[in-house]
Amino acid sequence: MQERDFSSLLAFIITAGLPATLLLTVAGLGMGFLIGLALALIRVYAEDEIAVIAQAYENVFRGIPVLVLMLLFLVMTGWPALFSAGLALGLRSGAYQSQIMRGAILSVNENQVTAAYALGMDRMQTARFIVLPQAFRLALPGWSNEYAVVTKDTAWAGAIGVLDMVKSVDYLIFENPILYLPAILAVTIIYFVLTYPITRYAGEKMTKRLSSLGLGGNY
Amino acid sequence: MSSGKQTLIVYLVIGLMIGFGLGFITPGLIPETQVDQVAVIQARGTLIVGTEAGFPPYEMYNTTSGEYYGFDIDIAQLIADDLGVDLVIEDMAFDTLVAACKAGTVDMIAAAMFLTADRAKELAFSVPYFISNEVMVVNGSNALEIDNLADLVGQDVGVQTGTVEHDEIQAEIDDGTAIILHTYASVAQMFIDLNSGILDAVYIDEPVYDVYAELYILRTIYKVAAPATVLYCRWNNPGLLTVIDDVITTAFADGTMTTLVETWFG
Amino acid sequence: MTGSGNIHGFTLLQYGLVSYFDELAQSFLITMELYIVGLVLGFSIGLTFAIMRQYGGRIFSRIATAYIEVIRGTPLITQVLIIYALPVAINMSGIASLPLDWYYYYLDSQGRIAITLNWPILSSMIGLGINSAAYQAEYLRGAFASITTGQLQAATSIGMTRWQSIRHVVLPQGLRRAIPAWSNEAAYLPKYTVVAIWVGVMEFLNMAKTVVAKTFLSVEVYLIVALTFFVLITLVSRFLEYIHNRTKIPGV
Amino acid sequence: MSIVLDVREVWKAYGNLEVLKGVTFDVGEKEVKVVFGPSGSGKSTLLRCINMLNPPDKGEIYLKGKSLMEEGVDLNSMRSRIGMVFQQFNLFSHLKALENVTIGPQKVLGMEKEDAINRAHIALNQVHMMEWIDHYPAQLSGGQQQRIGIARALAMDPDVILFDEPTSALDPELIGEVLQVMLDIAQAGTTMIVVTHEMGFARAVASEMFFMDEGVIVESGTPNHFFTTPENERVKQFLHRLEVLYGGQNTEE
Repeated sequence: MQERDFSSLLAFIITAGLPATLLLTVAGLGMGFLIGLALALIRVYAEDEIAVIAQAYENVFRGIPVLVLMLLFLVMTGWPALFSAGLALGLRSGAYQSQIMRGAILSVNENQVTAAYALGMDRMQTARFIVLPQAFRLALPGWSNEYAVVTKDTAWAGAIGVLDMVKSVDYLIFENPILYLPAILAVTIIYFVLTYPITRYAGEKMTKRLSSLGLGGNY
Repeated sequence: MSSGKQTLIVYLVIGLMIGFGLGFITPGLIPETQVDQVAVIQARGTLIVGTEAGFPPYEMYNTTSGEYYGFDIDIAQLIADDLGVDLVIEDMAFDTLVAACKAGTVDMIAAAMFLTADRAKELAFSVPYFISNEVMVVNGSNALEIDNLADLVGQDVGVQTGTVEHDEIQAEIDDGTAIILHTYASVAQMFIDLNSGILDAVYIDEPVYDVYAELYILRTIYKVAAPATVLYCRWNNPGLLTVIDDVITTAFADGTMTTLVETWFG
Repeated sequence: MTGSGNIHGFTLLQYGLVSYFDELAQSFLITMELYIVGLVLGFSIGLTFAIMRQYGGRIFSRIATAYIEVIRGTPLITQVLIIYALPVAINMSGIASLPLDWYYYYLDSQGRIAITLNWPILSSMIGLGINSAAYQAEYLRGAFASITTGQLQAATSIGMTRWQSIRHVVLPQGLRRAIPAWSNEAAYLPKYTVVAIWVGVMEFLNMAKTVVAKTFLSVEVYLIVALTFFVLITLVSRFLEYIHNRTKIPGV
Repeated sequence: MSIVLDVREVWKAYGNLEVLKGVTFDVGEKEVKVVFGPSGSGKSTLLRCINMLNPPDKGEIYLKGKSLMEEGVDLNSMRSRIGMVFQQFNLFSHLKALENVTIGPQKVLGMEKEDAINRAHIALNQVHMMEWIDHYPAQLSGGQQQRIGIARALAMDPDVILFDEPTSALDPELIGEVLQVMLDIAQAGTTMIVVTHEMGFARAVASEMFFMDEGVIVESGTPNHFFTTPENERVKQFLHRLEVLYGGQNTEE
């Protein structure tokens, strides 16, 4: 048994739990980006019949609790819990990022596309050089929000056995039950430190910068 | 959006749901072949063992060294040594262990898991390596006394999800006894809740109670012999099961098991 | 996938998942209870903070902003755990001894106790409520902000006090405008009720886990849970859309 | 003088609304054609039909003898030979001024980066915008943006440049700098079709003017013809209204 003070408690949560939290965030966001981008392009550019499939994907993954997804993948795939959790976060984030990207693509001004066509660009070139570069910038505030959502949702992974920050509290309280509340508070504070600066930066600075570029809000 | 398109979406969504469900179930339709799991494990160089590491003294996590330790861990280590591979512990919720072993996430379960007919239908089981009791635990100050589980009417009872204790209480409820069941993933949290008065009683393995009795002032009010504790692995790899059984039998024969029991339960 | 050579797809009938219908239905009621109370609580708190942030002046606006940012920046799970653990910590520290094993119940058709409220359920409801409140507050504030200052000036010009103009001019227009964004939050809140599993509440997913622990039909049961949530959320979403279309006012 | 652009009987309708009802004209090399007329007369639609942004319903359009309406024509490469300057500038907001000009030569014409930059520098010099090449569109005034828009068209070295009311979205004090640039490039021998109400500009450089109304060319002729002896009653009225709006300078001389 080991008695712990608050600083050693914090140190344990960070060393034992934070790596999985960060890893899942990166994996979920990265995978979600690829899926989201593909789905958004399908929804904007593909035929209606195919776009409907992308929409169905979004509806399904937005309508199921992320913990249920994690449990499903855990019992279906035979992968370690960390992979199952990452898969669930990634597939689900893809559904949300698709909406963010689609909104951004649709809010690129029609004039920009006209000008690109007038220069002689084809659809692919217009999408690649004009629409997507602007859409990525327009999507930044939405992404910063999604970053916070994914970061917070990694906490569900503790329930299927991933040693994240919430799960690390379980290990601590066996030896030090009195630290139950302080440990949860510490985890909460770490999450806040992870999410708030980025959403705030993106939410305010980025929106200002975008409008100084004549992107977003003006049209 | 036209109503035709809406209908299409609905069908697609349902199709997707069923589709990704069936996609994973279908492998079950293919006749299973025997797998030489021992060769797989030795080629991989690791024996992956599933457990729920909040269950002292069977399995615990050392928050200083970052290692898993405990009675079951030592036994798993014996098996890994016999196979000549490293031991890897996968810690997960107790109620997901059987599914995880069936799905192939882990090679073996060592989680103070009792032998039951339901589990034996799903997974192959080793020879018993330990026998313990199930106890109903209350706070030292609680005057509650019971003769059987039916006397728990109106009591808040905590169990770990998926344990035999959980089954027993649920069966008692199904029989019409008004027990208020709380299920926990974490035993540590369960004892905190017992201590703070959210729970009236906790139903758990006796060795675990012995550990927590050093932390809190507790009292047992009911005790019943538990089924044998066994290790589980998948049915289709007799080779691995033979190794597990051999290691346990040898450990009993050469006194290793006695030492281990004394170390962890003495 | 068992030794007896079951074909997995047929185990659903063989084990008789149907016999767990009662338990699952009862736990689904808890899920709905968590959802509805969480939503209503979230709306009341959210509306208060939205008004505070938009019209509360320097101090109240700061307080509201801090509340919204902190709640939105931290996971629902730890929020619920903190609320749950507060009286637990008080009891453990020995300062006081709060009674935490109270409960409300009714007897179901088999005469079994069906819990409707106890501390784990209540703390989950409060957690869901204060969490949802932060998101609802942002949607409501966005709607309030979109009401032109001209509307407020007009209200002031006919002699309304600040509170009167908020009550009679901003709220009626703002609430209506907030419906589409608010519906989104309202429709997806059921997903988050599974947080109650962390404090041992026998809600839908927890009961499903209990069924899995008995039958080991993990894939089938979790698929049913997934489908149930999906259908529930789709229905709520459709319902709110329908309400919105029925209550449209031209030009608002 | 060779014909650069030949427009034959072009018709265009949006739903039931007939916007162009058989428009025919041609543009020779180094010619400047000015199109004017009341709003809704189909001027902008005509330009968008010419570079096939909104393909005509029927009719023929030939660019240096090659039909744009034929099946299987590579529209993108044809469009790259027709420059376009927009009323709202339509600069790419995420690109700096220089990149706005180089992106066409680089991505559409497939030029090397250095070559594209060289070409862009020449075009930007022509519009007197070299000092501003590192600025984003949002950091530039409307007049400056439109000059970049002109440079973007010039850098493609097109056969003809279409101007769609290039000054009508500008504040009055910014119109002059854009018109000056347009005069310069017209005098340098650029083939242009200009939709505008700037009669001073038309009188200075137009080789021919068209008055459009209700989807047809009502009257055509030299600037001199329009400012001295317009025939059609509607033309007279329209020119009179412009005179009231912008002062008498249009009919001087």
